[in-house]
This record gives sequence, C-alpha cells and structure tokens, in this order.
Amino acid sequence: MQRIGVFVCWCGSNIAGTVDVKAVAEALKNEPGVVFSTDYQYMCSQAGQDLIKNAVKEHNLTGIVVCSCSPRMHEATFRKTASAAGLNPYMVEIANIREQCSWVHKEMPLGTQKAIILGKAAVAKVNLNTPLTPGESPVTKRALVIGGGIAGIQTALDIADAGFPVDIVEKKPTIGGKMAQLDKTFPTLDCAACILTPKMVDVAQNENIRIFSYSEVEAVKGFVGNFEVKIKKKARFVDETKCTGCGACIEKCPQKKVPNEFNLGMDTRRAIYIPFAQAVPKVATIDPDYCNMLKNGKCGVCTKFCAAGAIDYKQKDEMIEEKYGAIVVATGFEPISMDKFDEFAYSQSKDVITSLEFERLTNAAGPTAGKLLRPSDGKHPEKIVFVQCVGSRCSACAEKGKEYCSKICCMYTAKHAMLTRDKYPDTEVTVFYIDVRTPGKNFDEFQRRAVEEYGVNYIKGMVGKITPEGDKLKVRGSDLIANKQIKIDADLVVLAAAIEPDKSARPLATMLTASMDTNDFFTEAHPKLRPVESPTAGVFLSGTCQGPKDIPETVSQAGAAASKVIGLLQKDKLVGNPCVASSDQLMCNGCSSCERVCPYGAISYEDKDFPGPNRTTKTRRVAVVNPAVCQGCGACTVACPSGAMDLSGFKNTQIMAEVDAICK
Amino acid sequence: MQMKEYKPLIVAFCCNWCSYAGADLAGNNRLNYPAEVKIIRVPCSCRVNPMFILRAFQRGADGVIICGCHPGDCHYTSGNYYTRRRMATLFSMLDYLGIEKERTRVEWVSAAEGAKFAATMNDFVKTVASLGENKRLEDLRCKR
Amino acid sequence: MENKYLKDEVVRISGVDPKKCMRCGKCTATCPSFDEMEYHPHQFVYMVESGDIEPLLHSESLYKCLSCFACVDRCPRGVEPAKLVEAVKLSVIRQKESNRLKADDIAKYLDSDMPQQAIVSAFRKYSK
Amino acid sequence: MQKITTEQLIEKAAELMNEGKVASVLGWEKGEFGYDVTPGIFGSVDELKAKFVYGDFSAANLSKYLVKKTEMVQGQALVFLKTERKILIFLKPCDSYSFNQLLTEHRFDREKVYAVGVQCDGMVDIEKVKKIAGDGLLSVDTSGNDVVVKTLYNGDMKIAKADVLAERCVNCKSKKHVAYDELLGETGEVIDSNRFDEVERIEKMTPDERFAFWQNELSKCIRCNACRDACPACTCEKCVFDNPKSGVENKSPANSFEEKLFHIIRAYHVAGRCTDCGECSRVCPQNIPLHLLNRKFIKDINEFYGDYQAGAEVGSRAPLVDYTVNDVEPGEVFDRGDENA
Amino acid sequence: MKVSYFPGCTLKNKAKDLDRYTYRTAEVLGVALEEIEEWQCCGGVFSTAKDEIASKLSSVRALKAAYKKGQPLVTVCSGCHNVIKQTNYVMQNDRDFADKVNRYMAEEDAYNGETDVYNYLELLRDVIGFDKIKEKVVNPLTGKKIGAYYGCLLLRPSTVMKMDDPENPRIIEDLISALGAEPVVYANRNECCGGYIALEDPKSAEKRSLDIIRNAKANGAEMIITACPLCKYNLIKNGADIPVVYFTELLAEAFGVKEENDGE
Repeated sequence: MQRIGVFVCWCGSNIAGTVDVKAVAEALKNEPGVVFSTDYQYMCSQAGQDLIKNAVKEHNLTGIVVCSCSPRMHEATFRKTASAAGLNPYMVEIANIREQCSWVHKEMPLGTQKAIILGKAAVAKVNLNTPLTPGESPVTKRALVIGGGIAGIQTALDIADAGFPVDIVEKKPTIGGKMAQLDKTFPTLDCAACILTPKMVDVAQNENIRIFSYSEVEAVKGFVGNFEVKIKKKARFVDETKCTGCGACIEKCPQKKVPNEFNLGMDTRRAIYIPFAQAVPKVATIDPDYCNMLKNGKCGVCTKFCAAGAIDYKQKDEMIEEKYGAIVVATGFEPISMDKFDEFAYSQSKDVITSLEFERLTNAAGPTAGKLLRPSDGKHPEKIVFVQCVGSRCSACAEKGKEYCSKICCMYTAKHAMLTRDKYPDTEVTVFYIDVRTPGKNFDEFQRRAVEEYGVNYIKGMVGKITPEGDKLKVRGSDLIANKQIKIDADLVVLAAAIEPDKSARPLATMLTASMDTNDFFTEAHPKLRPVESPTAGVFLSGTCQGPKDIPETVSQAGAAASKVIGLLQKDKLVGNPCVASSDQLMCNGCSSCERVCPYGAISYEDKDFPGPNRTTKTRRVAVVNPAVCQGCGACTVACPSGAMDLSGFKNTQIMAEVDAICK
Repeated sequence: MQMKEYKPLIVAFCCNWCSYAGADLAGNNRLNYPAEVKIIRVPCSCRVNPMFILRAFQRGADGVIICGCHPGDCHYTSGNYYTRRRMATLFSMLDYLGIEKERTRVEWVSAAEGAKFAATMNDFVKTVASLGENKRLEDLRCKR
Repeated sequence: MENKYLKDEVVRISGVDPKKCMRCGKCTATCPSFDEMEYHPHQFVYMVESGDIEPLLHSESLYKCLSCFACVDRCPRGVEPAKLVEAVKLSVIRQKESNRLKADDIAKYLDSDMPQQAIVSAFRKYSK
Repeated sequence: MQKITTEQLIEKAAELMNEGKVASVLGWEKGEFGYDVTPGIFGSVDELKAKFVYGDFSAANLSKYLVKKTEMVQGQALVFLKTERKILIFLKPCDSYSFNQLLTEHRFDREKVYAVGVQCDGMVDIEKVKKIAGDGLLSVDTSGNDVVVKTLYNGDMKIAKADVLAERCVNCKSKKHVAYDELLGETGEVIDSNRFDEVERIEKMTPDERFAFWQNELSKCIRCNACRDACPACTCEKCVFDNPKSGVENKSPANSFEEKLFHIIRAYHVAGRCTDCGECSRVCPQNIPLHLLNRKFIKDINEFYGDYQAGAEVGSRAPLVDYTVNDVEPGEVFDRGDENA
Repeated sequence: MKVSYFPGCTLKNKAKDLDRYTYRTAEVLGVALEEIEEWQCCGGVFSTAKDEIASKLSSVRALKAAYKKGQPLVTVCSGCHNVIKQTNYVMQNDRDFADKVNRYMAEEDAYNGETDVYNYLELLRDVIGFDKIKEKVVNPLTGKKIGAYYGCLLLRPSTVMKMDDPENPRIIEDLISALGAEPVVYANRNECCGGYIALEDPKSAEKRSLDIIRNAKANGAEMIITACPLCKYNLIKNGADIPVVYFTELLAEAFGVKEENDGE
C-alpha cells in the first residue's frame, strides 16, 4: 500500500477563487492510500516545495498528488521536489484543477466537486505508480556520415571541429558529389570548385575524419548511441596507401573509350582513372568493367608505369565493421531520367541536354574546356532554348515525372541563361517557364537581372514538342501571355530535369528503419520542429535526401544536423524517458502487431526459453522493446491483442483506475 | 423538461501534446465548458485502448470523447492515424449494436485551438445530455 | 445560372476536372491545329473552369480539334483538354438542327481516294 | 456428402506416415452419433483407421491446434525436436485462410507442418437438421445430396443437404485453398458470396431495433468461452479476460455490461485478423450469431479501407495496424450509417 | 493459332491492300484470322463523351464475339484499333458505363472488358515475336531507309493504348529492322496527319502532313510505312514524294508473298 500525500494549491485566488481548496484537501484525506492532505497558497514556491519535502519525511510518503495547475506547467518542478526529498520523481501525479477546473467553471460547488474527482483520479493512479528509472545507454563517440557531397562534407567538418571522430562513406571514388560537377553557383556566381575543393581538402586533412570512398553501407544494427555498421570498401585495384595520384598510369592506359560519368558521358576517360583533378582522395581507381587486365588478363600497362607499385589486380572487396553513436544520411539527389519525355527529343538529338550536362559544358574543366559548343557538331549555338519544369510538378503519371517542385531549377536556369548571355552576347536565349519561383535571399533580384540586364527572353508557357531537323531543333512552345504558339529553330535545348532522391536511399532507409515518403525522400521527425532528425532516434538528415534544396539551404541543414549529432555525442550516457513500452514476455504471442505500428522501429523479436510443465522448456518468439529507441506513444499497447504490451507511467491499470475514479 | 436538469458524465481522453495543451489554452483564456467533462491525459490518442472506453461506459459514463493532434501533426508522427482507424471501426460497431452513436466522438484539437476545445465540449455535453442517461451500454444483456 | 449549368454539363460529359490545370500551356504548345484555332486548348480549360463558355459555343475552334490526344498525353497534370473541347462541341451539336455536317454535304467534300474512315469519323465528330 | 472420402484421406495420411514424412495427423475424430465429430490427433495408421472421419460434419477448423502442436518443447517428456518428421494437417479452403493468418502472426513453424488441402463440398449444420427432424436423433448420415436422418419419435426422413447446409457454407466466401503442400480433390475460386447481406439487414434496422436484436442475442450468453476457445484468431498465450493486469479479467460476468464487453472486445481483438471462418457461431451452444459481429468489422474495413481478406496471403498487413493519410474520419463513418438507417 | 479479326470498313474498300497483306502474312506465320461475323463499323473515331453509349456498341459487340470464342481480337487499321481498345478500356474501368451497356444489350452473360485486343503489330511483337519474323524473311529489304509513321491513333491515349512509349515508340522500327531494312527515327512520327479534318478543311490536313513528310525526309527516310488508311491518304494526297505503304505490304514483300500485280 502506498503512503500518499495530497497537496492542494490555491494558486493565490486562481484556484481558491472558484474551488474550495480546504474542502478538496479534506475530501481527499479519506481516499485509499492517502495519509496526509493539506493545502497551501503557492505550492510551486520554495516554501510550498519545502512543505512537500517535509511532509515526505515526516509521513514517510511513497507517493505525491499535487492538485494545482497543468502538469505541462509544473510537473517537472514537483518531480524535482520529490527527488530532493528522496522520492522517485515518477511517484508524483498532478491533478489539473486550474486550467481544467477553476478557470473554466464559474460556480464554486461545481468547481470544488470536479476538483475532488480529479484529485481522486490522481490518487487512484498514484496508488498504482511504481518508481521508474530512466534507462541509460552508453554513447559511442563517433559519427557516420553517409554520402560525401556538400551536405556530408559540411556535416562531417562541423562534427569533427567539435572534436568527435567522423567517418564519411561515399560510393564514388571521390567525395564532392553533385556540387563538384557544377560550374558557377547562384546567386553570387562564384565558381563551385573554388568554394568546394578547399572544403574537400579540409576533410582530407582533418585528423578526426576518415573517408571511405568507393564504399557502401551494407548493414546497420543497433540503436541510438550504439549503431554497428558494416561498410563494404569496394576493390579499386589500387593500393590507396601507396598511390600518389601522379596520373602516369592514366596517361598510359590503352583503354580510352570509357564513357566519363563525371562529364555525364559527354567525353571519355581511361579504364584507370581519377574522376577529376581535385578529387579527394586523389587516388586512381580501375574500372573493372573496362580494364583489359581484369577482364581477360591481357594488358598490365599501368603496373609497369606505376613508380609507387600501387596497382593490385588481386585486390578484393573489404568489409569494415565500426561502431557509431549517430548516423547522418546525406545521400543527395539525381536528375530524373529523360527517357519518358521524348517529346523533347532527348534521345533523338545530342543537342538536347539536361541542365547538369549544361553545367559540364560550360565548365572550364569540362569536355569542351568551358567553351559552349554543341555536342553534335562542336559549333557555337546561336539560339538556345531552356525548358523549365521537365518532370517536376507532374501529377499525371507517376512513372514519368514527380508531383513536387524541384525548387532549384528556376534559379539555375536563370544562372545558365545569364552566363550564356554574358559570355556570348550574340546568343539568343529563351526560357520557357510555368512560374518563376525565387524565394531566397537575392534570388528574385538575380532572376530579374537575367531579364533586365542580360536580355534573356522569358516566355510564360511550356514547350510541347521538339523536332530535330537538319542541324536545327524545331521548338514548339506556347506563350500564354501573348496567346501564341511560338516556333523557334534552336541550336541547343536545355531541359531542367526534375531531381529525385538517389537510388541508394531506399535500401539504406530500410537498413536504418528510417521512414520515407512516397517520393523516397526521408521524412523528418517533425516537419517544422525537428527538420534534421529522422523519426528513428540517432539518425539525422542532411541535404537533398530530405527534399529538394539549394546549396545554402543544404549547408545550413548540414550544420544543423551536425549540431544535433554533437549534442548527442557529447553525452556520456543517454538518459531515456522511462515512460516507455515493455512487453510481458510470458503473455506475448510474438505476432508482430506491435512492431507494425511502432513509428520508431523500437521493437524486435527474439526466441526465448520458458519453463514448461514436467521440466520441459518451451521456446517462443517474443517482442523486445528497446527502451533507448521507444518514445512512449503507446500505439503498440493497443495493437497488442493479448495485452502483453504496456506503457510505463500510463499503464492499462493506471488509466483504468483513473476512469473508475472519475466514473464512480 | 427533466432532460434539461440531467447532467451527463463525460470522459475525455486528451493527448499530451496537442489536445491536453488545447484544453489548457481554453483554461488560460477562461473559455467555459461544463464541469461534467473530466479529462484523462494520455501520451498520444493512440494510447487509448477500446477497453478504456468500454470501461468508462461500464462504470457509468454517458459519453466518451477522444481528442488528438490533427492528422499529420502527431507528435509521434503516426499515432493518430491508428486512432482514426481504431475508433472509426469501434464506433461503427457500437452503432451496429444499437448504442447511440452520439455518445462517442473523436475530435482533432491542436494546442492552439483552445476555443475549439471549449466549443467541442459544450457541443458534446449538450448532445449527450439530450440523449439522457446511458442505459443501453449497460442493458444489452438483460431484457426488460 | 446558364453558365453554371453549361459548365456542369461540360464537366459531366467530359469527366474532366479543369481545376487540376496549373496553367503551363503545354497543351497549346503541342496542339497541331493551333493556327486554325481562335480559342486554344488552354483557353478551353480556363474558360470552362471559369464558366465563360458562351464564346466557345460559337467558335469555329470546336471543329478544328483533330482528336489527336497530344494535349491529353503531354499534360503534366492529367487535365485532358481534348475531352473538354469535345464536350463543349457536343453541347452545341446536340441541340436541335445543329449538326455541323449533314449527309447531303458529304458529296461535295469527297474525292475518289478518300477512305471510308475519314467520312465515318467526320460524321461521328461533327454530327450528333 | 463429400467428394473426397474418409478412406482417401486415411490412405494419404498412411502413405505419408509410412514414408516417414509425418509423425502425427491433425484431423477429425468420429463421435458417438456420426454428427458429433471433434478435432483429433492421430499417432498411427491404426488410430486413423479406427477413429478418423471426413464428412459433412468435419466442420472444425484445425489450424489453431498447430500453435500448441508445433511448439518448440525441449525436455524429458516430449522430443519433438529430435524428429525430422512433421505434423500432417488437413485443410478445407476456409481453414487454409486461418492457417495463413497464423503464419503471418508467427504463431507456428511452417517447416514442421505438412498441409494437405482437402476439397470441401459444404458442411451440414446439425442444429438445422434438428429443427427439421425434431428431437430424438438416432443417426444422421449423408448420401449424395441428401441427409438421411433416423429419429426416435418422427421416424426416418430424407432432407436435402442444401436445406441444412451451415450458414457459413451457404455464404461460402472461397473454395480456394490459399495454402497447402499437396491437394486432394480440387481447389476452387474466391466466391462473390452474399455473406454481408445479414449484416446489411441489421444495419438497415433502426437503432432501437438493432439494440433489441443484440440484446436478445447476447442475453443468451453463458460465458462458456467456447467461441474464444475455437477461434483460430484467439491464440493468445494469455487472454486479456484471464489476465489480472488487463483490468478486464473476469471468469463470469459481474454485471450485465460485462457480457457485451466480452463480445465487443473479442470481436475487436480479432478485427482485421478474423478470416471469417465461422467457428465462433458453430461452436456456440446458445446459437448466438457471433459471426455477425466479426463480419461487421470485416464489412466496415472493406468499405473504409479497401477490400481485405485476412489470411489470403502470408505477411499481409492487417488493416488496423496500418493506415493511409486520407483515411475516413470516425465522424464520417456515422454519416454513412445514417444513409443505411 | 486462331484469332478473331476485325477488319473494319476501310479495309474492305479503299484499303484492300492492308487487309489482303494481313491475311497473307498471317498465313506465313501460321496465324488463322477468323473474321468476326457480321461485324459493324467501329465508327471511325472514339467519342470521349462519358454519356455516349450507342456509338460504342458496335465495338462492344465485336469484343464480345471474340470473348465468346475465347480468342484475342486483332485489328490492323489504327482507327479501328483505337476505338475498340478505348471501348474495351471503359468496359473494364467504368462500372457505370459497363452496367448500362450490359443492360442495354440484355444478353445473359455480361461483358466487362475481358477480351485481349491486339493491333496486328502487337501480335507480331508480343505473341509471335520479331525473332520469328526475322526467320521468315526471304527477301531482306537490305539498304532501304524506312521511316515509321505512327500517327496519333496507335499510341494515344497512352494510358489506354499501352502499345509503346508514346513519345519514343520502337515497335515499327523494330519490325523494320527485323525485315532487314534500316529504320529512320524522326520526331514527327507521332504527330497527327490531320485525320478526318481532311474532309472539311483539307488545308489544315495538308499542313500537318507536310510537316511529317518534310521531317521524315530530312532525317533520311526514303519510304514511309503506316498502319492507317487515313494517314496514308493524307500523306499521299498532300505531296509525299516518297512511297507511303502499309506495313503489311512491306511485310509481305519481305516474306515473298507480294505479287507484282497486286494493288489497286
């Protein structure tokens, strides 16, 4: 039996004005378990708290009921008070007789009567309370960042700067991501490489950061603070520790016909390659699909020319296992395929290109050394048409386009148009747009400059059909403001393809038990208040894996994710919320209903032995809740058909006791 | 009529993050609603087991209302979606048993909707009061 | 009232929801009959949505649609403008004595190579 | 009569036993009168020959027994693990749905079971026979499409099987076996049955009529727990009604409300998991149409969230542990109810 | 194999070639075309009006006849194919419409779009296979540069027709390759020739057709093939200075079953 003390607060006249507090204290005196009951003017004041502390000692109280304001206001206060008096803080219950009683009911008898009932409910609940101790789990002080684009780089640098070790896993041979492929960046037009590559070097030189390039996450186990991750380091057939990145092997490699993915297939590279000059790590990689030595054992030229002796044809994939306290997803985006949009003749003409291809075409390190030349014949294009929203805002057909706005296209198209007019003022540049969306600092000014200073021709309307004929692209579009159909014989057409999450994101989400939306973007723990956290504790989101965003937004989100990670890693132990679910394994059927409704992936199953009759042992599948991951919503408790699942602090019996007290 | 004198007993289950806060806001703004409403705090509307509702009716409640965050705003991301399915099917079943459907309700009340909370409770109490005492839930077994 | 009735009629016949239109103009951009039309596909959608259907009823544009479905297939929002054009046209030719093409007229259009398909189709499209 | 005979099943079981594939057989056991067939477990061919029966009264859904029969028990008494041999179960089409549902819920180990699908031509409801033939049944046999009854008071008579077919067979939802290792006879298709007609009839009543209907039915309950014990969805290690921690524990009703509570909670606990096998109503000694509670949930779920048949496939997500963001609101459900009223 | 065959009005009149070569090539491939008994004209063009039922009944009758024989229904003419396929789609997907039709037809067995509808091209690709076609070629059309002209009816609406990618179709190109010739891809191959407007406004049709011919030639086509009598008519009438023939004729030539004195 509990020894319960009841403390009725006047809250000045806030409560006492409508509720007869003395009558409440008196009425509750006779409730089961109550050994002490009193009232006081301000229970939350130091004097009021002292009153509680003294009563705990004097009457050997095991439980406390405070009839006062909302628990959302002072529950934490009174829990601390209990703690200070040597009582478990979870032995405190609050009866909300202010917000729910004195402030909303005008008549004293009614208010008093209701206050008594609310007090009884709280007493009934405390009678069933048990001391709760928050679970503790250690924190592995190392973070994993998946994806080495600008989002991953920024997150890793920020975490490392706070003194924690970070590993970056990047599936490509170098970090840098999409930003490394860009030419200039809006709205300031500084060159992407100039601002990105120093950061890449910082990453390489930071003692706290390890880069696993050409690597992929294979498996994830564990939970917040204690993840165990398997990383596959793919064989690059070059010893990273020996390779100096001198490039002698590349020069001599006889296999010259490999499509260069860094330039989106617009030129070729060798079978042994370094993606671009500022690659980090600057180490060669052999492409096994094209290397003659690996394919049929005939060549070996690179070995001969490698002074460092770094070439190793026998290298195998390597598995690395590491523990992490936090995981940041920064898997980024890809432009969607243009296969399904052949009304724009992408497959029919080399001169219809995507915006990312246009970036490479204008980049000094690109296939044309920065000269804007048509891919088909290397001629300078005199008329260029840009088409926005290709595959974005497309709800008609899910396999074709994306229903969302890709967000970045308006600005980069303005940038492309402006740069073209700047470099080649003789070029006629037309942009077809549905809406120009420029909500960002200096964004609209930028787009207007493209029109007003650089004379880019913006047409409100969409392109309907592109017909390649001779060396021209016959573009048919609409001008909705003039109510005309526009026909342009263009030399080059640039499609602003919608962006979608990287294909690796979906399997990764499954490994992490992190949720995704229908578009395969990772969902946030809360769309407004917790935008960089995944609902799965310990998993954080950085960059476009969460939704389309531009570089400044990505960098700020990357920093925010890093600060969340730092906040987690600086703790020695994670103290959980003790009000979590747990399963009574004797009653658990192992039916998986609870697991299906858990939003956090906190429930797993194990086979457990139970003693049976006649010295036998029965093995059954039972649910296990990880208290470090459970957030205490209680969805599982109702899904559980046998009632094995219960929620500490809000147990079935406790809530029913409250119901009974109210309905008595 | 006698009906008007009758004061029903209402149990309201409120989720901690939205509806309980909405009720607090109603208090802060001194928006009156009948004292017949008694609130039980649960972490999420999805914590409300149908057994609690039936228990309340069993012990003499005249109406039960469940308040949670608006769909899409659940603190736990998806709890109220389960509540919605559970209660839709449960209430339909009670209706099927001939139990007045007006005695049960689900309402989404956000932390900012103090006024909605008070209005909802006023309306619900009025509705339940007009039905009179809850007899059916108690009387289903015994023919009278 | 008249307009509202007509709008409901057109929406019912076509099964099209003009509210889905986001005004990109791709239908008009892709329409092969643009030059022959006074009102263009995007205008059909907009005018039906706003109930301003009267001008369409008297326009030759109704008979210039080829039913080639380019606008239907290429619309990013699944609006199906061609079906709206057809529905507006039907609301005209279904009225008494309003057939666009009459049997007696056929002879003057024919040439010796014209396939039956053309005649049948035109009849289907221009007459009730 | 069933097209597949007792002998065929015994032959199949004997063959599997002799091959050493199966150690025991879960099947139907003869009773005293021919119509009181019960579930039985058979350990040898001789036992099968003596007691096994498959006929118009082999109605019991056996899948539930797999939970206990395939339990991983180690120790002195049972040595189940040591043998490679499986347990043989015969599954009628509707049983196979329960079989799958139990698999979905990880309630038994598929590896330990050899399932033989058996063609079912509909089961006879003895209560319907009694209504026609009156008291004093001496024997009930089936031959062809007739049921031959011998009675003490009313002589012998022939009744058309169609007239005494069990309600769940009249409205059979599926002749398709959704799970088996081997099939005896033919498997059919999912049937567009009229099983919701009765639910609809009740829905169309006024609330007062509905209340009167259920008051009448549920007041018959004696709380014998037969419905729970036969239900293949009720396989909880410990039922909430037996569990002091649940807050609803009771062996017999303390007040008039608790009867209803029991049946509502039971129906709710199996909602979305109930395959509509009809065992609850079959075994009810008071003949309460309990399946109409379950079918109401099934009908609602189908209407609110799209058609769902529990057990149709292993691993499917039950509707009440699933959601979509655009689900119907509980209030809108009532509007629909008004239309029906 | 036996299939039900719907020739349509034009194939029995102005487009006898299309019909004749379909029969001949099908014979080579071992496909027996069983003409639907007492078929009625499909109406030429599909009415998109949801409330038009009568104009779709002839298609339903043909579909139902094939269903009763348990055969797929094969069409050649693009117009018929479009109308019948779209009608079948509404019978499958518009409950209300199908109910009305079934009630009107007042036959015992309702029809709900069960029949598989193939254009002859689809039959060649999906049922027979272009590999098999290749084997049957006796006169490879080596060196011929041929532009496929799809028009609008075969491909759109793509959600219903599901023949090929509506913007980048391959089916006729693959057939051309199988016959040993060289396909010429050009963007306007899926643009409309003007269709039935040729009757009332020949100028409009002329513009449409010229756009197509010009684009095909500019990309190197020396011949255009089509499946549609109306397309063929429009292209030839409006100044095609390269041959425009039915794909079945080309098929017959490659199979060696085309006779020199064939043709009208």
